[in-house]
Amino acid sequence: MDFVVPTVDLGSIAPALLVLATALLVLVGELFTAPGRKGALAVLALLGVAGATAKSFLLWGQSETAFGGMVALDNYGLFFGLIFLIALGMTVLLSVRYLDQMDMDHGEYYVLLLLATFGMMLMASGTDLIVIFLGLEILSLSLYVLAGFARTDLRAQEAALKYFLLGAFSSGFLLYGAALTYAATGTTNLARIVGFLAQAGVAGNPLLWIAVGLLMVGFGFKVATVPFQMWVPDVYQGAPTPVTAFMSVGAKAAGFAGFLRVFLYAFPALSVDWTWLLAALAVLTMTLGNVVAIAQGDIKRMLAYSSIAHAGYLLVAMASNSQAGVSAVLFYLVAYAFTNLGAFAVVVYLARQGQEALELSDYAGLGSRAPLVALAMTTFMVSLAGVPPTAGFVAKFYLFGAAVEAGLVWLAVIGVLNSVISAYYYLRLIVIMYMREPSALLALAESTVGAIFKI
Amino acid sequence: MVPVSYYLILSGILFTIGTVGILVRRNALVIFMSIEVMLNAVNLTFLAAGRYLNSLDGQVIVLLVLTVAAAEVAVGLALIVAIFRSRGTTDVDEVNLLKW
Amino acid sequence: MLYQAWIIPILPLLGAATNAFLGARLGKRFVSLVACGTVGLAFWGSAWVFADLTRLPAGERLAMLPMYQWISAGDFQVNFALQVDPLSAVMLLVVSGVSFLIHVYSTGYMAEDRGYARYFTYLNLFVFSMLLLVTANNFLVLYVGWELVGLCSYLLIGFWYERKAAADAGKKAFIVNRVGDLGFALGVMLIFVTFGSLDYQDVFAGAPQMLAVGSVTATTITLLLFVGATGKSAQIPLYVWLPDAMEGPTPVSALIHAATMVTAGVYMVARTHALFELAPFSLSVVATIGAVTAFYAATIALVQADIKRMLAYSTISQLGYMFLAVGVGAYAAGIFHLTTHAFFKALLFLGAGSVMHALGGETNMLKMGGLRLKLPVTYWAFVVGALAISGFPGLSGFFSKDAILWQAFASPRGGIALWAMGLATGALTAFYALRAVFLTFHGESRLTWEAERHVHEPPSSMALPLGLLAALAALGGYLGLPHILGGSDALGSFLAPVFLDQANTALETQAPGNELGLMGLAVLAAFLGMGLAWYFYLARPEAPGALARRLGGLYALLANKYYVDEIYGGLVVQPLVALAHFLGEGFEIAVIDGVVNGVGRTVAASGAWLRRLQTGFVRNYALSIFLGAVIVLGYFLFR
Amino acid sequence: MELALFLSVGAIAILGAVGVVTLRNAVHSALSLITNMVALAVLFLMLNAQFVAIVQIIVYAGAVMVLFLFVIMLLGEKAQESRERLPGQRVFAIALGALLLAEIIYVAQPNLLPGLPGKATTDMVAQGGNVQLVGRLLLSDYVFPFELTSVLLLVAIVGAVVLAKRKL
Amino acid sequence: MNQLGFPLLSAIVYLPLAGAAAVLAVDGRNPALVKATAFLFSSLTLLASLPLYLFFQADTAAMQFVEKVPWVESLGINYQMGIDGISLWLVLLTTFLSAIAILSSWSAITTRAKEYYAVMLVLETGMIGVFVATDLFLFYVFWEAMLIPMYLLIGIWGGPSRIYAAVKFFLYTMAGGVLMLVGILALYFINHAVTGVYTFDLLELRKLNLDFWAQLWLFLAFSVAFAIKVPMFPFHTWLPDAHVEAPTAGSVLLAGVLLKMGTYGFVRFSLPLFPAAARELSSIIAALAIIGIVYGALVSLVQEDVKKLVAYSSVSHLGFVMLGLFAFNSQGVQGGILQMINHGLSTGALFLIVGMLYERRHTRMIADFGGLWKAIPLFSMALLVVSLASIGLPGLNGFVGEFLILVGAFRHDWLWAAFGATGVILSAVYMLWMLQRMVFGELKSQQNQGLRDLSAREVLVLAPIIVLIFLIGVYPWPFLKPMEASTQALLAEVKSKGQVLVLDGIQAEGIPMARQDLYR
Repeated sequence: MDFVVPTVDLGSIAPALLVLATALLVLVGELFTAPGRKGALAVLALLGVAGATAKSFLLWGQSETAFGGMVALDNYGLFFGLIFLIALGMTVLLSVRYLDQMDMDHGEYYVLLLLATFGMMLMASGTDLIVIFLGLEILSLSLYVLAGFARTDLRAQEAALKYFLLGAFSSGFLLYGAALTYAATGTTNLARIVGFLAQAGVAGNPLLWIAVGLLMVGFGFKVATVPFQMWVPDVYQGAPTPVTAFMSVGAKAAGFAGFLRVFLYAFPALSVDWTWLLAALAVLTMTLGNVVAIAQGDIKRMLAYSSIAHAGYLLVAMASNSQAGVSAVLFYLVAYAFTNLGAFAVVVYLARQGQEALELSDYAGLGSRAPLVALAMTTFMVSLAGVPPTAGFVAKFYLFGAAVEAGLVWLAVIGVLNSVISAYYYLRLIVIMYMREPSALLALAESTVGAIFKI
Repeated sequence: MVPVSYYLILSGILFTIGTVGILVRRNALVIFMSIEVMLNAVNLTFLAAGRYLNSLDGQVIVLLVLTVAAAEVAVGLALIVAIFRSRGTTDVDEVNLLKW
Repeated sequence: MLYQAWIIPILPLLGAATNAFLGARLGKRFVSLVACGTVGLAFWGSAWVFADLTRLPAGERLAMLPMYQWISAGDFQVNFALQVDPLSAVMLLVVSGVSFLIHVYSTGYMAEDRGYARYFTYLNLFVFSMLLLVTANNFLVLYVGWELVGLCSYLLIGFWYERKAAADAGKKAFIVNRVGDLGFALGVMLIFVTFGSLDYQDVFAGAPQMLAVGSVTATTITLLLFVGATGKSAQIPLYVWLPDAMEGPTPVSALIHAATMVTAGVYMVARTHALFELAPFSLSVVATIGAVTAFYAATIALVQADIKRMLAYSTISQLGYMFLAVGVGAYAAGIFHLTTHAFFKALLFLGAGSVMHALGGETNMLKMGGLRLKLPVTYWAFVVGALAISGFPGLSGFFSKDAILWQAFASPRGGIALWAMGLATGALTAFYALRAVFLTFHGESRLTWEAERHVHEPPSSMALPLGLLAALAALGGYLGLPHILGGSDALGSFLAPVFLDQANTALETQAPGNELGLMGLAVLAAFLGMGLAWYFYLARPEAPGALARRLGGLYALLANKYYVDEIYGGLVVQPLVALAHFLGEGFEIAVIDGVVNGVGRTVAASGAWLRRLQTGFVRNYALSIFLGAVIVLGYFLFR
Repeated sequence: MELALFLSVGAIAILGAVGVVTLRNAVHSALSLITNMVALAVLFLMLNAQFVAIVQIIVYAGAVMVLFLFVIMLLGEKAQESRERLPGQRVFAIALGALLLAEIIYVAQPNLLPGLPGKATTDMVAQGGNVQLVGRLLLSDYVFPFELTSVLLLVAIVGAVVLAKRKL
Repeated sequence: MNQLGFPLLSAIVYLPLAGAAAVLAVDGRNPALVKATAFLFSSLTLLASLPLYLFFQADTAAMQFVEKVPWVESLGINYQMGIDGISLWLVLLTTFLSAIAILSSWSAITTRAKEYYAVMLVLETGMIGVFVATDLFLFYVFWEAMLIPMYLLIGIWGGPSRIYAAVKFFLYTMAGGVLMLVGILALYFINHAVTGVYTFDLLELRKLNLDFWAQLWLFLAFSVAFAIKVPMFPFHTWLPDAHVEAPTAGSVLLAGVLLKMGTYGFVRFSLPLFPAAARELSSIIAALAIIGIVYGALVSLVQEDVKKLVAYSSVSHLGFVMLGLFAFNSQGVQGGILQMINHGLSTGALFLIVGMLYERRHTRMIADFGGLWKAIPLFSMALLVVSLASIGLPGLNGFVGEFLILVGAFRHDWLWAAFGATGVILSAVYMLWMLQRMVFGELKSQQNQGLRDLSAREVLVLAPIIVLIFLIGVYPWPFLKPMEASTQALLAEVKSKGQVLVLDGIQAEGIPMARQDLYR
């Protein structure tokens, strides 16, 4: 038996390594910065983001695999990497003031953000189930901790615990899926799985079906599809707001990165079956996310349900199982990243010393108190609702276009109708910002309920 | 040689017991142990498959999984300790502020 | 002037515009000058046109006045175009002439009214519309005039808008007219669809080639047109608005609801006779409706206490005569009666107006009496009118009515039944006309002391038109003096080119003796009516009451106008309103809105319910994941 | 013989697992887990995974479980769990567990594993030595994931510190 | 074809947007300046739109003033604008009514005036954009984008239950819109499957001959959006709420312009793209239109709020338009288009008048009025004229449109005209009854006696509309002429294409799709 030590091609994962290196630098730098001066670490982190971004652009267009097929350098991975870096960069920006106000200004925060991003990038560029799993674990462990970063906050602790327990539970499923894949195909490498399936076919290999199902559960948890979405509202609500922003964009994108890579690349042979399942999940996810979001009074929780709904839309594109679908997912994620981060940025912006504006009623009269912020929030809401001329519209356009092209017209119809439902609660925030007076808080609460039942 | 399906069934049984444990126990630590049972079951699958496919990859992967489990334990136990400090309980049903 | 005839309708329009914009500022003298002046000029122009026309050979008496391209959509090309021919010319003269007199009368009658300028604006606008109607060269322009006169009628009936009854009456008139107009409009559309044109000459020239006699299309077209006519000319079943229209100022009643507008239907049937000739069934419908209406309205008129309402029913009845005429193909006779009726009915109304003027607005004849001494001018004018309408030999009504009765009897389209109805109506007419005279001007005065003191003769601006109209009512009949009495039927022969001698040659074959004999019967009937009126209201004033008691049911039936308003209310209006209430307050909210809001409510309620699934217990969440996993695996295994 | 060994050890493993789930006292659960792990280690040996078996005993059953016990002791919680507040949870869990098991057993047919066969036949492993071969594989084909685990451990350390330290 | 060699349409579309920016830029503490700026820009837009008529070539059905610039080339999206005889008047109507609406808001809007005028101007951009876009993507963008300013307009400056109305309006119309989006996408991919070209160009897509079932489904997808916007019975329930709650100018634009987008959509998209389906479904649509005519009129009859009455009357009037469009002959279609203009003018004016009254009396309940003629004759006269226009009195604009529609309907099926024409009667019933209760009768209420008559500005607002009402009524030819060629071409297209069924097997579903490598 001969062993070939693979070429250690660090260049191919250079952006991720840059992020990792930054994390280590920040960890070391933490020792040398006095409390209250941790902003410098944020600057350091941003420099790392900038470096990684630049490197990603330099690598754009290259296509190779490295480490014996464990990771790939391709535009797909780089593009997702850029989404993660956007999320990271904006989260860091959001965090500086927030951490200060919430009295949790510690350098480890940035370290964990950077490490989480590293994990995400591995999920996007890994081409082996084990690498993807490890990336997911790096990401998840970082996020468990970040969710509970406000250590004295009971809600944050609860969020962390729930996230942790459920995350570990579901990664058990994912791992079991990987194990059964290994059992069924003899490998965990995606390329070799493709090769094996192309050669041996899928018939008469029932293990494979169980394996695919379990993988779907694992990824489904990460991207929060029904019925694996239950953690999302609680965790989003309990976690520090910038972390929520980061999770809602970065972690979701990372989940989709792995999901798409595994399913569209490794298991197209089974696509006839999993597309239907994904379509069904998409319907459930969109509908549940949107319908329940209507009933929420906490903005973070509302955005959490909204992010569930958006996962549903993304599943629509995924179910179309095509190049167009992948492009749609990518574009959608970019648009979603900007708008969702923007929305959370407004929430963060409105936070005051030790206290956050989380009730929808806190936003009453914002239109006259802070017109520009309100305008920004309006834009984000409109974009999330997918109304032209916003990016959110173009994204939905691509997405449902992909579905229609794949012949899933019914799915697209359900999707667009869902976006109408979603418009209701996005608009409600606009209503509250512009059309309610801040003084009458009690009246507001009642009339909001009234309006809900009226519509 | 014991048929591989026996091993797979055994690991399935263990995995199932682990999942059921997570669902029925309230003590966070025990839930945690149930997760370990699940991971162990997965490891058994990897090893059995590797053995019958004449592949050593399974063994290597199991080593990696062990590391992951260890890391999870570290974070998880720290989390449980922190929660116990502020709430004085490890009962997950008591951790129920966030809902609806 | 013939080819400048478009000026004639424009003049009153200018007058209306001037008064509308400047009237309020420039005072009543200016307003009356403009209003009467423009109409006077229009009359003068009409006379000129008439004169020009008579100078042409009989076959060439037609002038087309295209004005501009109006509506064009595909092959639907309609010009705004007018025409003058003998029929139009007669109508022009009648309309502008009577209008002028009534304008003059109004300057006196309305002198004290706040809305003086507005009144004359409307009145001028009406004259414009009516002139447009009679000079139209195609069906669409006719329709425009048709609807515009309806509008003016609406505005003028509701002129005293502060009185609810007036506003109600205006609305009723407009809406009932619209019902008729619906038929008219559909008729016009069918004409377009059939002939591809709406121009008179295209349609009338094409009709005999394109439509067989008695064809369904011809019958449908003519019946639809006649529906319009029943609306505008207050025939059964759409006459109900006319009595209510008496809420308007009396000169308006005289002009619009007696002399001119209501005759538009007659004019229209005469105008479109080329189509009606192709639809014998329609013609018999016209004749029957006309005869029945004539009789029916006359019976109601018998018992009316309100002088204007009595006159209104009388108008309906007389219009019935005209339809009887055109229905039996006696178009010229119809127009003849139209003309004489314009004179004597306007006279009667103006007389009534003069009485009201004197009594401060009183219209109830039972509260009058003995006025002949106090209002001699009015009295004599009214008497002339009443005798004319009664068919007193030698007066205008006698000739025109006789022409109709004769043709109703002799025409192949007529018959004994139609003639008998006409004859009976004549007797009734004489009765109620004289009844009005006796109640109002004879016998004991039943005025209050207050009113008594107030009584005065009208100013000259009112008296003059009364006199002129009385003269016309008396002598107008000689326009159409029948051949049998040595006349030349000037009107008939003037109109003859229009009607292409459709008025049957069959008449010529009748023995002259018949015509004379029938004439005698008609005179007898008239005198019978008059005599009865004398008996009941002068000789035995207590007799009407006794008779009414004896015939209680019949009397109540007549006094309540056969309960037609109530029947319409119950059959049409109330169900419609109930339906509207049901739709607007029930269906709309419960179903249309309810479904939409229900969807929204369902979504929101599901949201409120589904959020409960999020129990906050992490083990529940794990259960959900587990459940999902089992289902997903199950799907893949048993797909 | 081998089958009997498998069955008996397997039964112990199952019993251990059941113990983890059912025993009221957390300490007892932990001890059951150790039993389960040791039993598995034996099975690992039967599967020719000597190195993994050793690691299982030393790292897992040893170090990790000690950490568990240590924390249990540290928290010193009452052994009894509170009243079950989620009616039906247990029934659902067991029913779903049965279904999952049924699904797994349904696919675990004897003639399985038509996957890509590897080159590590028993003979070859015996020749090269299990530990050596695994070690070389770890540092050649799996060098990248191997390095990733170091990052993972770094995350774990930082995370544990952040969460558990009383004052940062 | 662009006879000017200058992107005039873009200028008209974006001038109001620039105006919105300018309004936001000026000092908000000086309300006069804000108003003046807004009015300046809307009048400039109106002026800029006049050359569209002056240079319009009535003898061609081709798109004019065309601008076409590739936008997203990979997807075949063009920035493509143009107008023909069908859209010409709608563009002019929009610029005209927008200027009027802004002028009418002078005294009605006191809070957040700056934002108000900015939103109005943004709305104008959206509305014009809808009428000039000839690329389906661009069209859809304008179509939906316009919802937001309207939503804000109702929601911020509206009446007591404005939020309910605004949300209902938004969601309902959006629900239709998104279905159209799916339809557009399906059409786009079908076109690609047939021709191999990706394009959203309306003119290209019109060349497509679809099989019947594809047409049917796509027609339904498009038409739901349009039917809601029109609104056709039974999709009209958003309309009374939105109309009643919106501020006056909002109602004017809603009724005057927004509703026309629905009918315009039918003419511009549903008919030429899916002629066979349109013909097949024409009886159903006509039936709905007739129900709408009668239903809207009957419901108007029992309304106690005059604004609501006008709102329901719109349902009735738009039913006429639909009836005309689906008669498939030039009378019907031209009448329908003309009636869109007419309804915009007369209903817009009605809302303006009601708004003026509301400003004075702060009530819109019919029962609160009576005998207004005595107190405010000028106002009452304006109301009378506009009401008469609305009930289609000859000599005023409504008559020409209605009559043409009915002629067209009659030609198609005389029953359509017979039933439709009952609406003419009913409209007289509810309008005259409203007039009677408000304008006529005794002037009882103390509060009504002291009302002030129309101010000079208000006369200025109403006068142009009334002039147009008369002009169209008396001399409609210049208005009908430009739409003639386009209408003929449209009808020819509908007729010729409607009967050919080709390309069996190409349906909205199941387009073959080549799998491509995801990673290059």
